Amino acid sequence: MSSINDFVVRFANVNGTGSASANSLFAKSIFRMGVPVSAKNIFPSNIQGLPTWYEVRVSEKGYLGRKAGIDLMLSVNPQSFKKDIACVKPGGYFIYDSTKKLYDEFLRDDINFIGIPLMEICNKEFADPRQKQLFKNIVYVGALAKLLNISFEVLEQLLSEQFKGKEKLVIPNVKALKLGGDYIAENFAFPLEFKVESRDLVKDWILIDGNAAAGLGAVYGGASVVSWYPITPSTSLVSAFEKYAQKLRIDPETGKNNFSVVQSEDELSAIGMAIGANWNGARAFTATSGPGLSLMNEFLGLAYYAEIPVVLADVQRSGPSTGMPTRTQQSDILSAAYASHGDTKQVLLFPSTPKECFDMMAESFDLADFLQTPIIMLTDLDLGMNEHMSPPFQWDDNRKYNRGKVLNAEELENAKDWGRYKDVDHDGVPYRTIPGTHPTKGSYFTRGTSHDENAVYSEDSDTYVRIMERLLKKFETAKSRVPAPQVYQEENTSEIGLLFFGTTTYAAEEAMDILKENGDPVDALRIKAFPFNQTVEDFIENHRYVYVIEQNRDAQMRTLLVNELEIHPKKLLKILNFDGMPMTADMIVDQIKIVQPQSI
Amino acid sequence: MSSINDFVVRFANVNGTGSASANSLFAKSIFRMGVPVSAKNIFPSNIQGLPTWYEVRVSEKGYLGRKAGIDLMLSVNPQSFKKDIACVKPGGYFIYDSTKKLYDEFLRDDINFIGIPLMEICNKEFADPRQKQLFKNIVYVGALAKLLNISFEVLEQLLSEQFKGKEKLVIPNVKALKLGGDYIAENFAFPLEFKVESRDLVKDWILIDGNAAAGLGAVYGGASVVSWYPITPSTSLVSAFEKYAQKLRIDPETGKNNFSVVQSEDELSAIGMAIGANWNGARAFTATSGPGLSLMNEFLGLAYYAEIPVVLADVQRSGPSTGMPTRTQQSDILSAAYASHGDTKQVLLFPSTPKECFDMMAESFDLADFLQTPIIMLTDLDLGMNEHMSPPFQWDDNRKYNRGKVLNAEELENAKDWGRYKDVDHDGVPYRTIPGTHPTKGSYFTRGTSHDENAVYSEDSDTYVRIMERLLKKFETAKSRVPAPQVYQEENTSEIGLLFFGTTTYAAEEAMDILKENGDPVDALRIKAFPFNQTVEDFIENHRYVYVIEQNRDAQMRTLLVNELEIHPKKLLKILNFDGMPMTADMIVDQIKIVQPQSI
Amino acid sequence: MSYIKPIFQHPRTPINTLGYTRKDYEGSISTLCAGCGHDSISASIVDACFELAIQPHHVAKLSGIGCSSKTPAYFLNNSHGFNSVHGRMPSVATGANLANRDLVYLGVSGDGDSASIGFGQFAHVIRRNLNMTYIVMNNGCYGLTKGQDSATADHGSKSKTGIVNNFEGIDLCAIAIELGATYVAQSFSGDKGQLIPLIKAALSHSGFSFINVISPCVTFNNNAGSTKSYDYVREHNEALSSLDFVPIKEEITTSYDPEKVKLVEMHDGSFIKLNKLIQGWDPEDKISIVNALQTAKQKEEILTGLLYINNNSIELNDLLGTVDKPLNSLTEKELCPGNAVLEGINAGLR
Amino acid sequence: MSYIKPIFQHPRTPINTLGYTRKDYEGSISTLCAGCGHDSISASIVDACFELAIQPHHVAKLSGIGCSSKTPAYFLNNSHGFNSVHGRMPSVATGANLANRDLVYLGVSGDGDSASIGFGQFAHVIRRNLNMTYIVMNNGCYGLTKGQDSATADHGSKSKTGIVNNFEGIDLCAIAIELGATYVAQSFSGDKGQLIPLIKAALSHSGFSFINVISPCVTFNNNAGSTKSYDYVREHNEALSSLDFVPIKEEITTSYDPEKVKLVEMHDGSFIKLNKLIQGWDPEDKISIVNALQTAKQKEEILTGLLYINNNSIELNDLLGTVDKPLNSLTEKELCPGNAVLEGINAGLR
Ligand SMILES: Cc1ncc(C[n+]2csc(CCOP(=O)(O)OP(=O)(O)O)c2C)c(N)n1
Ligand SMILES: Cc1ncc(C[n+]2csc(CCOP(=O)(O)OP(=O)(O)O)c2C)c(N)n1
Ligand code: SF4
Ligand code: SF4
Ligand SMILES: [Mg+2]
Ligand SMILES: [Mg+2]
Repeated sequence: MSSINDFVVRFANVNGTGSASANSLFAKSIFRMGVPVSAKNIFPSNIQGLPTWYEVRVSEKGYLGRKAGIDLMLSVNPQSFKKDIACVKPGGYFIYDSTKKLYDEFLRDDINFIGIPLMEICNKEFADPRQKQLFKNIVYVGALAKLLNISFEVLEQLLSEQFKGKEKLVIPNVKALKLGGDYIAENFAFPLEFKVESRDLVKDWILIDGNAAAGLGAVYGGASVVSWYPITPSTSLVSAFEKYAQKLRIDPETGKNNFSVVQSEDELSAIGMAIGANWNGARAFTATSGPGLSLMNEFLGLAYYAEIPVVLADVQRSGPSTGMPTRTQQSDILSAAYASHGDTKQVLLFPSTPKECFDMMAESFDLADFLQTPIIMLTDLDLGMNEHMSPPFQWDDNRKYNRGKVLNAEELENAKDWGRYKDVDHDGVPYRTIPGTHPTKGSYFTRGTSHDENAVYSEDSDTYVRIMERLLKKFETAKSRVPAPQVYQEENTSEIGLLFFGTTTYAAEEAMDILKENGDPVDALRIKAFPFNQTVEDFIENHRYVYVIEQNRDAQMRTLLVNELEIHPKKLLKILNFDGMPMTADMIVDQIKIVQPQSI
Repeated sequence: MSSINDFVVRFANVNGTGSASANSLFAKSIFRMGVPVSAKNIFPSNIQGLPTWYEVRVSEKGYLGRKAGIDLMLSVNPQSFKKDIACVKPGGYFIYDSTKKLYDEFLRDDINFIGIPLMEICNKEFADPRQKQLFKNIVYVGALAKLLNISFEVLEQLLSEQFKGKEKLVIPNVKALKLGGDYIAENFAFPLEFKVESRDLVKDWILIDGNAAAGLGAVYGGASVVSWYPITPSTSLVSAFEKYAQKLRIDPETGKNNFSVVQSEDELSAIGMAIGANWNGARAFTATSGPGLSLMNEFLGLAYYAEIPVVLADVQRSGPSTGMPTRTQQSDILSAAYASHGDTKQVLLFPSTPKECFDMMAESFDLADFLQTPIIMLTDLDLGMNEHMSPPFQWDDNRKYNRGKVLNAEELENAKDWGRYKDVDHDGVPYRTIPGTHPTKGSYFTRGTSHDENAVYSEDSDTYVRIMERLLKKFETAKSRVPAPQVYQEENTSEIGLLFFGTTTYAAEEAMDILKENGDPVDALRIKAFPFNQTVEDFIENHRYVYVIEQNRDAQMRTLLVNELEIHPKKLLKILNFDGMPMTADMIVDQIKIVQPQSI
Repeated sequence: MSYIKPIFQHPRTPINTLGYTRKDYEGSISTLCAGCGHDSISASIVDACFELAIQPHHVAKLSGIGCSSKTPAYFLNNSHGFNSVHGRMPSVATGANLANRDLVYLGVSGDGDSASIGFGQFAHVIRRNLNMTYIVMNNGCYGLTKGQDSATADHGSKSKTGIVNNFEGIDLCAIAIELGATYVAQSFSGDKGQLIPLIKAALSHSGFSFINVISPCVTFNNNAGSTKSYDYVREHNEALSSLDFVPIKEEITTSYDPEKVKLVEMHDGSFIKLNKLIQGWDPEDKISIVNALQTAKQKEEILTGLLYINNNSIELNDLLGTVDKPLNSLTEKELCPGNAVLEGINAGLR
Repeated sequence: MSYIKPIFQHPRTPINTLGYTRKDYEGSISTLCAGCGHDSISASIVDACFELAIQPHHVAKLSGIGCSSKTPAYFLNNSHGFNSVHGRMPSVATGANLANRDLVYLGVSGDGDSASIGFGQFAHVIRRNLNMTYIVMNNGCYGLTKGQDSATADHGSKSKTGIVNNFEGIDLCAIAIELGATYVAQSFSGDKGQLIPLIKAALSHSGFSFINVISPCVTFNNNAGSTKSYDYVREHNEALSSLDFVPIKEEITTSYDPEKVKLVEMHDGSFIKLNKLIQGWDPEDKISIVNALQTAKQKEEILTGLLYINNNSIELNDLLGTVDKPLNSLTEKELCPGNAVLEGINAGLR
């Protein structure tokens, strides 16, 4: 059986050996050939010397989720040979550095072995040890390209783009590519039955990771103050903001920064700075992951109750505690939704693609300013740190930032009995003022203690209740402000619906096709935000059973749905994967078979 | 109408003027006369100079919850005269310091005014200014005693007990009492129609606040390390532990402490120390309130995942954020149950009486040691800081602490392939070892990172899932270990059930009687712990509708019930009060009228 | 309950160069205990701002949690205030300052707020040389939670209940100096003559200004044996120098004997005039003050006055290379690169 | 991946006074980068414990989060370890110590772990004089999160990407001394000859022992221009003195010239023998070391060796008046007052 544009390649490397760029060169080349591709970096929580994998799925049909089963394994890491060989599908290929001979006990007769003396080749062709190391990676890309019929022009083009400015690096790289290709040409039949053929399937899409997209979105959204504390997998989000800002936010006259980024001493400080900056009228955000979210708990309660805008990007990883820092999960949902002690409800966003990371990150500042409350964007390691194919970014140049209900000097001058926490418009959203606006009007005392409509401290029961109930009204208002869900076919062709969000989307969309092919199509809806709006409620209302697909142990999104929409839990069936690896379509299809509705 | 042993007295004072002891002397005297009494301190978040109230309910029927409507108001605080007079029930009494004349506009003709020149009397009788101040409070107690027919012998007895050792203080106090009594005798008709008659209704019960009871419970439960950071209303819990330990935990030979209490630099440190001590085989706890709970979030996740016993008492106050630090609430339930990022479930206890504070606090150490996980006891300001009538404390001298599955040196010597996280007994609870136990066996590396059964770091998906699922099994085991709920009549005489916990119990029990009198009795169940055991599930199963009574805005206990027991939310009706004041029976009865079941 | 009163009343209420009266710098009625040192400090802040003629609404006042942290409600009613969470004022102040570098940032905290739960943030706001004035109202205890010892309680100090503190007290000034604070002063709530000029100079300093003000808690820590009581501080107070603050406008005419008098020129052209009392100490020489503090500690003296100043420091916004214009005043024009740029970025990602 | 190797191999593996070989003190294979300074420190810890002949299972090793905090897995396999959360090791160590004062507590941390997120806990564990040895593996960066500057990165130090650090670095030793640490040393991962005796002395000290070990991050912070690189530290390393640790058992026979040699007797009877090199410095004189550090800072020197020691300090359990017996060994008998007492308490509440 031959398989064109439909297979999975996994690279097995040692981390800290510069394999990453070679591997993404490989993925990018397929993308350039117009063939849909998705790549997952499966790396250890360690800097150097441990096994790391890079998994590339090529899919003519455009499925970008993970797929179990390896068709081709390229391994240059003897540490993991045994495990690597074991996970190749029967009929698949194991391609390895044959400089050292493979132990016989590793051999399998149901798969094909292709040995390439990578080290030997590099030792022969390159002088300095660092080069030998680095180019080994390029050599195997060349070999693989030859085997899979990937265009060398494309590869060379990519290299010349990559080393724009350092042209002299291009030559040895191209040489390394050729070395790999030639070795295959001389010693093996090629291409294999697994191969890549050019297509025009990726259109104007782009290839980027969600963190870079979100960082860029923050630049476009007008963020000018960023405070953060390093933590995987959110670090690259802030780095991306800084990188783009350095390019796009420099004051032409002075060359100074129209932004500032501060690495804080911890996450409590990071969120505190972001809150202080937003309080003072700048757009500010911070980014973190699980442990940081836990540490931000107290401050999130303050921002909720004192009604201070702030944006937080939580790039989720596997918890609890330090957990698996380099594995993905969607398990901070409850902690985020009800962050902090006392009665609180936080606004959450759930992007699924880099474009949504960009759009929602930009949008989050308008939401925060309008709603005067924290906006928590929940992405995850898979979306944040892996490159995904995505529709291109767009910006409407006529778009104005919505700074929300902020009174300027004249407005204050004319305002009668303004009060910081008065519900003037009956939408639960009060009017705020920025320090320094007016000499005698509009000053008030922001506090996390109980306060009346004029921000004055009060222990009066009725006052307290009034403010707390207005906050609920504001949360109602949020429903119509947050991004609406995406409705897939909604023909009620079936009594069953799928509900998903974030990165489960990739697997879920593929699963929908499989189910359709199997003759039982399902309706589906993708949640983009919390609080849930009417559409979500209706969708569940209109189906007898709804499968909620998520990547955590305790079905946290389902809890939110049940709790906030007053739905019978038995109506919402759990489909879960929480092993730290991105979910696959097969997992969903299989679990739908198993998890059968009980009568309510 | 005369009202014997059934009325509400409120004292209006200025805080920091030493009125507290005089007021509780008053309450205690009624208790001594064998009449059920409950007292609520309604104080500001401030040290000196602001209005503070003390509300005493006398109830022949033994209702200990709050009751709206003041029969007698005793006010010595001109700041609050207006407000105080306004809240007296028609026909009630306003008793005040008439040294200064009352503004006419304050007068009401539907209530009675009794003016006593307290300051004048004290100025005449006492020399030093501090004494004038302090004895003024005793004078009004004497006056009130006369008016309400409270026994002066009892009062004098209480004074002599209070000043045991400082006898010379007794004389002036008794004198002050008499001054008040005599002034009434000479100027007013007494007793009033509101009066106290001796009874034998309090049996062997005691009068104590929940924090003191919990502190004592920790002494009996074997806590030897206490780390804490001051915060109202939990501070007095630790002070009580220290006070009792200073008496009961001194090593006879050396005079040194068989305990240690450390005031930490913050709550993160407090819980960290408690975790370190428990890890090392001592019984340790910390106490805090909402803001501290938020700060302990990350560490609670560590203890959950690394399976370290630790006890935390959260004396809840009104949130969110700093909120109303001196008002009560039950609003940390969700934050505690799912504390920390990632998938976590924490064990919670809900005491209702001082005796239960004592029992559950002691019990919590056995639970923590057996389950190897945090045990969070949720009380509140009302229970913790107000004196409550309670059944007396008891201890079975044959009782042994259950230290759980801890291996000693011999056991380790004989253990084959022991592994820290192996589920040997299939109850999800593994065997632990304490540092220093055995020279070569039993050492392991405790970590918040993902680990296998031998506590070795692992990023393997299956291993991670195995451990996370065992933690769920352990949580199942917890159901049978935590205190069972209290079932009130369960005759299905009605299709409606009441569900409550903690301090809502007082109001709920009274409400049950009222409903019965009104001819529609209800079944009821009191929750004592989370996870909920079968009895709770059955109770809800056996009733068409269940009212869940709680003191928070978002019906947090109801959320837990729906989420953990898979119950249709519409079946659980909300009865909420979250204004910071303890709930009353009338609130419940009224809301039951309003909150009518919708068809499911 | 006590009121913040001006120290003395003129027949005609005086007006500052901006035309404001002292009243315009006052706050709400204090709810602190009568006699609380914190109220005197609030009064000094009012005086300093009035005399310096700062635009009240150009001040942002921030605090943590505690009796001390309540005080921003008791001064500068026309300034925005932010009573944040316990120990975290420095981070909020940092964010606020980054958002608008043009305002004057006045942070008020307590010893519990800054030396216990907030010690980390205290250290790091110093490291960043944030342009703000940071006042700790230091009473050696947790007033609002009823008087427990704080981390600045001195070793051997006796509490109201007679218990002696066994732990070393943290010397916030020494720590601030070690961490690179560029203006460090110590004073006493009871000594307005010294405190007011110190606050004025702090507000005029560019960079992080720290003033540790010993402020007795009359309710819980003013007993005999307490090293933070009025009596003890009066006895052990050792002024490094007497000082005046000389505003920009006033010319320094007469010449002084440099042996006795030192003039420190501030970043904004104003001066601190120090009548030096202590030998071998120079406020611009770090080693000299580090020594003075070590020696004073051994002699159980409390050094007060300006301890250390460095006028050549670079404050955070400049360290970061931020534009001079307040970031909160930037508009779409400066903030949003627009769609054309985005097209280019897309192109680079294909 | 690198292995911790003994510095030299005897033909016959040596055995210590307890009969243990060095192997009995080793840990699992390190997963740190080849050449990471932290691995050398782990090796020195192994050597120190082996030579001191500590019962391996009487040591509790604790850490926070970071490459440095991973190292407890790479030494003392027979000791219980606790890899806690980021920056919070001190509190966990404090609780552990209170539970059992008889074990040896060895805390390992990083500069990010201790000087940034953990600075508050670092300060307060010192204040409490917890009886433990606290080693910071200081590489001036966040290794595990890929090399961002930490709070100990020196002003002017250049990162791998060529960016210069504008912030003042925190001098953990100076801070520790100011906060009252009773044993403070500084060393270099590359100098085992100095580091091993320093660790031995620290483990023998009663009270808080702090060792700041500069430990280059070969992957992210070993570039030219970095003040935490191997080359820079070798050049700027200024040893206060050369020293040996003399165990209890060995008699001090020969007499030394007090001008050149200083003997410091430890709490347990062992000695530190210092061949003094630097003038005007005495490890028992706080002011002398505070000065030495200030001067060294100005000369851009890194002072190494034993900086300060105070052998008359009282450790936490004694400050609290805790019984000598480990609290975790108390039974119902000592812990539970029993029902009779409870009856009495009830009576008092009626
Ligand atoms: C997170 C948190 N922990 C504890 C508290 C309780 N609390 C309020 S004020 C305070 C200490 C205040 O001491 P200090 O800062 O010295 O102020 P002072 O009252 O002495 O002026 C504490 C512990 C709190 N509000 N928040
Ligand atoms: C609460 C929290 N925030 C952030 C992180 C991410 N993190 C892991 S290690 C580390 C810094 C480690 O630096 P350092 O302590 O100097 O150790 P090194 O790796 O340099 O040895 C950070 C920020 C975390 N694990 N937990
Ligand atoms: S308690 Fe102390 S600090 Fe607080 S207001 Fe009263 S005197 Fe001031
Ligand atoms: S990253 Fe740096 S600190 Fe971490 S292991 Fe590698 S060299 Fe050591
Ligand atoms: Mg204080
Ligand atoms: Mg480091």
